[in-house]
Amino acid sequence: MDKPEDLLLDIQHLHTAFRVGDDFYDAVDDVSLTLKRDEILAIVGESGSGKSTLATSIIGLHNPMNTKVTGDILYSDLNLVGLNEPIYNRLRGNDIGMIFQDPLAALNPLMRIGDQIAETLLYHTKMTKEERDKRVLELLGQVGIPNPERTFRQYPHELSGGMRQRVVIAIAIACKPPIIIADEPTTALDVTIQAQILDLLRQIQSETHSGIILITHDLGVVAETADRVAVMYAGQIVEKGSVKDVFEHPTHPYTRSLLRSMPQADSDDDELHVIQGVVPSLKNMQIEGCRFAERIPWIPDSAHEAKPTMHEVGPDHFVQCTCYKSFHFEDEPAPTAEQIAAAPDKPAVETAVGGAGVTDDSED
Amino acid sequence: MWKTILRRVLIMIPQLILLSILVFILAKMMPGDPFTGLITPQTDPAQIAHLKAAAGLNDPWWTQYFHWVVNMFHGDLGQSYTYKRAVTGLIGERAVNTFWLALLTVVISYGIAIPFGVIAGRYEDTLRDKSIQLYTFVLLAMPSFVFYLFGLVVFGYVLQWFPTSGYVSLNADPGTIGYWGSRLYHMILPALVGGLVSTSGTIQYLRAGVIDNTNEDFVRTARSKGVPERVVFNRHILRNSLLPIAAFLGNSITGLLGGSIYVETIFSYQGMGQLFVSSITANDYSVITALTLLFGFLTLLGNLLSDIIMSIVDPRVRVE
Amino acid sequence: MTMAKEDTPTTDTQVPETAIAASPSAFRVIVREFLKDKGAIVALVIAILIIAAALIVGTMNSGELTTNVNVLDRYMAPGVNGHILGTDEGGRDIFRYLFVAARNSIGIGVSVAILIEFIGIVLGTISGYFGGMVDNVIMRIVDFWMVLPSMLLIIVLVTIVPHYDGFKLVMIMTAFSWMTTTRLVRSQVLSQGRRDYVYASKTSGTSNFKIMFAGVLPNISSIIITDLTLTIASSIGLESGLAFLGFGLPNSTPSLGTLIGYATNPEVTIDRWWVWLPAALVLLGLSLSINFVGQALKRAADSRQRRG
Amino acid sequence: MALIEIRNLKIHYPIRSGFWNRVTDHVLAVDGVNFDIEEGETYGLIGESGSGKSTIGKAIVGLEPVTSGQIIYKGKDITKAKNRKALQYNKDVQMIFQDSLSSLNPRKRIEDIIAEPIRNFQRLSATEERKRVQELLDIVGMPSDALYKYPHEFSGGQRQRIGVARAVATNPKLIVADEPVSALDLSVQAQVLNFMKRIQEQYNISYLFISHDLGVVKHMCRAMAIMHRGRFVEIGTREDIYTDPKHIYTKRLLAAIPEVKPGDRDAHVAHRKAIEKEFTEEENRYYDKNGRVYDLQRVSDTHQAALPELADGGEA
Amino acid sequence: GSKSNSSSSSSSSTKQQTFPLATTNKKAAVKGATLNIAVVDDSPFKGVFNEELYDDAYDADFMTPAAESLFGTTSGFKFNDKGAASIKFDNDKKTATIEIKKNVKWSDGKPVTAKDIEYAYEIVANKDTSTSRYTGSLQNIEGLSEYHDGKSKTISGVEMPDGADGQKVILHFKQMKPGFTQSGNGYFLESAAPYHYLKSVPFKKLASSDQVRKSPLFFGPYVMSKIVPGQSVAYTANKYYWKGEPKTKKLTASVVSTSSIVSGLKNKKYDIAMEMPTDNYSSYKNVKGYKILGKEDLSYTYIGFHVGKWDAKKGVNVMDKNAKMNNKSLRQAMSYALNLDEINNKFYPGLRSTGTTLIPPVFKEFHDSSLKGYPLNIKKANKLLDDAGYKKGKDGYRTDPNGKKLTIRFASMAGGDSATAIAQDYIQQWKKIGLRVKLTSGRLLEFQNFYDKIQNDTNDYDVFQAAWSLSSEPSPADLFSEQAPYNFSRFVSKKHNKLIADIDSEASLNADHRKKAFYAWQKWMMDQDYVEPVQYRTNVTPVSNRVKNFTIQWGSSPWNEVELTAKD
Ligand SMILES: Nc1ncnc2c1ncn2[C@@H]1O[C@H](COP(=O)(O)OP(=O)(O)OP(=O)(O)O)[C@@H](O)[C@H]1O
Ligand SMILES: Nc1ncnc2c1ncn2[C@@H]1O[C@H](COP(=O)(O)OP(=O)(O)OP(=O)(O)O)[C@@H](O)[C@H]1O
Ligand SMILES: [Mg+2]
Ligand SMILES: [Mg+2]
Repeated sequence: MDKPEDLLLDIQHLHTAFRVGDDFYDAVDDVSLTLKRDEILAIVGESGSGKSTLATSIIGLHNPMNTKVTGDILYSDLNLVGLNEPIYNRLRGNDIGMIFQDPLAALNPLMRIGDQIAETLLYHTKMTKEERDKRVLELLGQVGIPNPERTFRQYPHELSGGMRQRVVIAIAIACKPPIIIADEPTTALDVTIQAQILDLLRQIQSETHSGIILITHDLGVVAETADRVAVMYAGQIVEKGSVKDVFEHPTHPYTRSLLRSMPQADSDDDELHVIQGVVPSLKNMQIEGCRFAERIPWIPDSAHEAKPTMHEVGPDHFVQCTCYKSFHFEDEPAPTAEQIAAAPDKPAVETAVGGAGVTDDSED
Repeated sequence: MWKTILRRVLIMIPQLILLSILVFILAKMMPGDPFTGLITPQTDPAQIAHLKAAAGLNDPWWTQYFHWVVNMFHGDLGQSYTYKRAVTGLIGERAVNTFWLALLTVVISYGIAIPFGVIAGRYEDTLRDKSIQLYTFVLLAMPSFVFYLFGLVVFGYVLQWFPTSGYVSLNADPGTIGYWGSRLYHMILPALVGGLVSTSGTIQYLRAGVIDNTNEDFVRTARSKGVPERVVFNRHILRNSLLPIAAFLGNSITGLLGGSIYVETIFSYQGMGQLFVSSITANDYSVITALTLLFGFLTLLGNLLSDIIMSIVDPRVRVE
Repeated sequence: MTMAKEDTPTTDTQVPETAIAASPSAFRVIVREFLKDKGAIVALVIAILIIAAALIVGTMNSGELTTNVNVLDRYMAPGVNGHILGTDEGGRDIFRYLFVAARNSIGIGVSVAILIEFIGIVLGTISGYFGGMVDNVIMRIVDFWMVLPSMLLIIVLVTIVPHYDGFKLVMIMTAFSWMTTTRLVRSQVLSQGRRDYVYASKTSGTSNFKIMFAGVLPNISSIIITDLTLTIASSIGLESGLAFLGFGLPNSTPSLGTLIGYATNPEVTIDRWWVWLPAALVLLGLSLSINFVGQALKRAADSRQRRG
Repeated sequence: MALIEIRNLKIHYPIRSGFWNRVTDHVLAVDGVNFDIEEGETYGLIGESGSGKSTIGKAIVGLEPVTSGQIIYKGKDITKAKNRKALQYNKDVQMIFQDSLSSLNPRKRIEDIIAEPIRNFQRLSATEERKRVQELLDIVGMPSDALYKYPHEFSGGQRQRIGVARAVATNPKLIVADEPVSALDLSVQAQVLNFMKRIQEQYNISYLFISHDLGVVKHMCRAMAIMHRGRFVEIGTREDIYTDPKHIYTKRLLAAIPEVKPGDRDAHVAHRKAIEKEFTEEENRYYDKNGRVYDLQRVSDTHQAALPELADGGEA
Repeated sequence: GSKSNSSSSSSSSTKQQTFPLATTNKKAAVKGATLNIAVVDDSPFKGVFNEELYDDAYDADFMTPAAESLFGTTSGFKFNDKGAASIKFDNDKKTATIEIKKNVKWSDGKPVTAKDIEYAYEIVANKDTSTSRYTGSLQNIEGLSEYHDGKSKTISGVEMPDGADGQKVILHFKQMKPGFTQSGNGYFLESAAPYHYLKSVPFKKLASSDQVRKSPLFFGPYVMSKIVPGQSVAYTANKYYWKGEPKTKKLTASVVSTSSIVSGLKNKKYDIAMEMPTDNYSSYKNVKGYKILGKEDLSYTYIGFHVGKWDAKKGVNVMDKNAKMNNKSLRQAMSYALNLDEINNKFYPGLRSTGTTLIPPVFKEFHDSSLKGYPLNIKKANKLLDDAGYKKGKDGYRTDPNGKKLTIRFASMAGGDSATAIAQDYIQQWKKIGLRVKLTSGRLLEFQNFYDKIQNDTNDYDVFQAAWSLSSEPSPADLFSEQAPYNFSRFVSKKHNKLIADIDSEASLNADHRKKAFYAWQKWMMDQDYVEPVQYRTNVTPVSNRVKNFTIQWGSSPWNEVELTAKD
């Protein structure tokens, strides 16, 4: 059983809406998620599914003029939604660290690397200049930069992509925050460097015992790195559970389709699986009912829920909408009624607050 | 960096040579010569012809050019025919006046433009921003001389707050505070108008810079570090937005020199711009050529300065 | 296998904003931008009104009737003797003179701007597209030309040329103002020219000439239009400035600057304001509206585009 | 017989520096590369960023001037512009680009974009041309009303298919596909890859398929080359490379690919760590003093690797 | 008819207003006030404060309070004995004897000596100073050109009978001239140079030396005590002044631009405004607190008809018989066509009158007021042209007598807004009589450009308008004789040669003869109309009401008398 103090973040019914023209549209639509200490939670989904929006909502960096965030993001006894700026600022960097996708753009071109890392320490610790510098060197070493003293004095453009990403990581972990959010930290990098960075993230996690939210669209990365995974589609989480469960027993039609369209499947000369249609845009997203339904038109409407909810299909393994029960690929036979009826489904009680109903998933 | 600067300086040499030839030929193409006007019934044409010959004005242009260049290397830009004195001294005197005026203008210009640009960018699309934008549009729309004229008439003639000509009052003794006060007093009106007129570019650049940088990833990074908003603005947004402005500083010399023709003519301020216009009407070649060359040289210097400033403030430009 | 039917256009969010601006509907984008921006519409209307009035009334009055002096009517106040805006030094009717002056100023401004754009487009495109040696040579020439003290040289040239007239003024002004546009076009073409669609055209066997002018150029047209409007305004300003300094066109070709130039005489400035003030206001209205239109175009062209 | 033969291809870019801004050095973007592409085959090119993949691709379609070496097509060296012209080379050799948006002129209608190579290489009447374009759109599965639309009105996957349509418009023999799916989401990537395969089967096209995604290359290509620092470190069939990598760099690359099997995760990570360790230890042995990759040595009929022992004349 | 000497100064309908020549302030003077002079000019002064070297009239203005002419003159420019030195001519010996008064001292207290007078000649004649003042007229002094050419170390014609420190100088001339008694004749200098002060400066460096530019030395009433280059000069009273220390102790003079002078006057910033522009006369004619002094100027504006060219080798004008303008009827018609009265009245009310002869009325003695010039008469003009065979074509323009298209090119100098309007007006007037006139170069010509054409007889003008400012000796020989390069019309006539020679002949040493000669010449010139006088000018000087004892009368030097009757 998780101890309640292991729970870092408890996101409940989060909505994040952007202003487009005069209206607000939900880019994140009723998302509930938890993040625990010592785990890497991956969020996967195709482009535009709302992954970054979710992450930015947690750290509270949306422009309040164009964005509306509702719901709850509970961090210890604070609700981050609507938190006042000075307090939030004390959390940013100190309690929540963030790693961005494009390491060049994420660094101020006019500041030395050392100063950029030290800046985090400046606002969250009472260290002297010397102490800060020492800590920065230590951090640079920790993220695997071969010559910290030299790098300390360099500017971002003088470093390679991999090195820059390490610097960005060093910034994020400078204050040993319990929560680290990494938004596609490796998409801009080569596979070999990606592997190094992922190893580094894991290593840091085991050293700091923090909870990491890893956002990616690469299923391989998830499988290699994460403990738990949430699959996002059109602003909603359609499936979540332990990596093992989700990859070995993918349940939601979207998850299954995605895995099937990966070329890595050893079936070499075969055609790859194609998901019909496209991810809806923000404006077209606001559909009642199952948002994936239009991309699996051969599944009868009756299979979908009118108001999709989460269903527990295994221990701590949740799926949205009932369509998973009757889903089959077009080239497969449809499941029989018995099969559908036998499909696992427990009323979802996934609220982690107070620890009720959360089952053990300490497999890995 | 020194190497880069040195290289830039070396590149300037052929540019200067070309410029000097061009300038020299143009000046020679001007109708008449400095002695053309020296006619009263008393003057003797023979003497004038003689003076012309003595000044080498009858030689082919390349000979004259050669002499001119050789002399230039000896710090001798020739004699002003109308002022009857060495051009170097004459221009030197005027350059000092132009320099102080330009300096004050730059200070005023940036003193106004930077806060305005920052406000406009930071509070994009608010009433403040729109008012500032309108202000820059009006400035851009009218040729600068109209503003100078307006300033002169209103504050010089009608309100009489400032002197309308000259660069120092007669009763101020050089070296005293009063002397510098008097010079400042003579410069304030032209510099103020000139400063205001030249703010528009800076304001627009800065505004755009602030708006763009606000959306940069590194600003988001800074926010994610928990850096207070004020610091985010000053250290991350503003500093990066000031880059192009800083780089433009050197080039703004060029603009000021061009503008000095108007300012100095309108305010009867004895600087290089006014000297140029009066030398044109008097066909004082040696002054015209020297001034044009000097302006060209200063423009080059301005570019160089911009590059140097850029390489100081922007680590990405620092090469080698 | 399943053949996806994808006739629904994708998410507009996936398309970067620049792409929209550079896309063929740019014209519509511009129209939309204008419709949203009331200031720009007003500016456009004013600009068109001034230009149309100047062209029509100015051309009707361009004859001797307007430029002839009438010594007896010298410096009449507005309203006197049927002179709506009074008369000037030579007893010319300011009201009529103003239209002709505006027409000439606009004519000169527009001609200079068009020439500048033409030179800028040709040189800039060639330079940016081919790069290498060609670019090097052209850019060195531009560099050299940029450091010339243009104001001074323009004045020198103006005093040198025999039979100084509008055409020559246009040539001289153009000669010292084409560089920035060339640079702008070059930088745009440089960034466009490295895009894959240029490579695609090359592999499709399209000639360089066609790629440059039929392929790349339309993609920077909005920037060129913007630059054109701003150049018109600045050229009109430069012409007025020259006229003001006394290096303007002869009186048979009056310009707004000629009229404003009267204001150097403080007596005229204050007591005979009608000589120069209307011209100054027309100039203000004209440049301001052209600039406004230009800025709106610029915003439409690319929200992130900056000068320099 | 090979469709196209690349012989000792070198492409160097000058580096200017120093006081006089003179050429002081060269980027050896491609430094001595040999390979053949067979008719109807897909040849994969894999390597890390900056290893010179795109440069080779561009050189083959004639977009990049070649420093030395030959590209022989129909017995002629097409590195010379004259030969390309004489052969109407680009009618037979086309390219698909990585960034679908930037590869389509935003100011042109789809019709004009697809028709561009047709107009240049085949003289067709207006109606014939229209018919041909329609046909091409059909081939890539696009509705016919797409003709009059502009690129930004399509999704990434659709645009990439338009790029494919343009590339196949003149019935080419070879298409260089430079990371055609790297920018696409998984589901869209699948579509495009399927199309490419289908078209290849129908028209017997050869591909030079450039990618850094080993999964995709494995799916698409039977023969492939691994590039590093402008040179090939290993070439061979899919089986040669994936099951029997010889060069340390190939091994490292393969080990870095994340596996979608969470169950094998620990083993995989351990394997990668081991390879990484081997790479740091052995790196010097696999590259010469200047960090240059050795010449390729024959390992088997289909398999060659840049192995040091053989280069030294020693034993394998 | 040259007999009448009627008092009606001019026949034309333009009247030059008569201005007072002196202040009439009778109030008691105050002590310690500073008198401020404005010199109206749009560019900074050049600052060559040396009477032998300056070229610029504005420099002269700044020198006036400090530099006094050597000789006194009457208001009719005749030398008298009231100056610092006297001059006596001896026609037989061909000499002039100059004698300096005893107490004449430089402002540093050193006496003015014969050497100082002699040194002025050295400065002018020395090659190294390159001054334009070294003229043909001066070379009438014995030995001057030898000195100039370096053939002699001294000027033999400048004799110092009492030695260098004496007070007497005798000038030896090659030839005596009728103009000698008239100041400004150019045959000898009317200044002295402080030898003791300047001797250390090489001639070549003189013009740029501090002795000339920063602290020049004169023997006039004031000392230039401080000079702000190009802008202003402060003066203090010269305590060594030979007529006694001036009453006002401090003076300043500043360059004031044409655009600010009027507002400066309105604000009473200046007591005396020199070189006042006349185009905007109406804006200051009633300015409060000032009296406007005025006098006729030594100048006139004329229209020249170009009929030949200057042969530099022979040094003579050569008339071209076939020149377009070589037709008297055409010239007269063009003159009759001009509405000069209208222009002068409208543009310069009261300050300009239409010219009638080439000797302006300021030379009362020589000006023939019976001549009426060419008053506006379009009918007569048309008739003249009709009679001379200039036929009107369908387009309203006349052809030349040979039936060829006639286009007359008019070169006119730029100079403010009025110049443009006036040139335009002329062209319109000429159009009225069917003449097609175009501006040379299509615009008004800048000063340099204009004279470049006129002096070099470029073939692109037929008519030009120019002006002469005259010296106080009105002999027309320098301007119109066959040998005069300044005869820009390039007309030559035997009759004229005779007439002009008579003016400067020995016979004319008799004043009456000379006057007749002047009258005859004026009449002939008017009739031939190669040169048409267009206007005479009046110069005005606003003087503030607190100034006392100031006058602008020719020949008077008021500076030591000037006083102020109110504090600043
Ligand atoms: N500031 C914003 N204003 C309006 N819409 C936005 C904004 N930011 C994101 N969106 C829209 O919200 C949706 C979710 O975007 P988000 O960036 O969260 O997706 P993502 O999953 O991170 O995609 P990617 O993999 O491309 O990064 C998209 O449709 C996007 O266009
Ligand atoms: N025009 C050029 N001038 C100078 N160097 C160049 C040029 N083009 C490419 N290079 C260099 O040549 C090398 C190879 O580039 P290339 O684009 O072929 O790599 P790539 O393997 O395609 O990389 P990526 O996976 O990032 O596309 C790189 O180091 C690159 O910096
Ligand atoms: Mg994202
Ligand atoms: Mg590439």
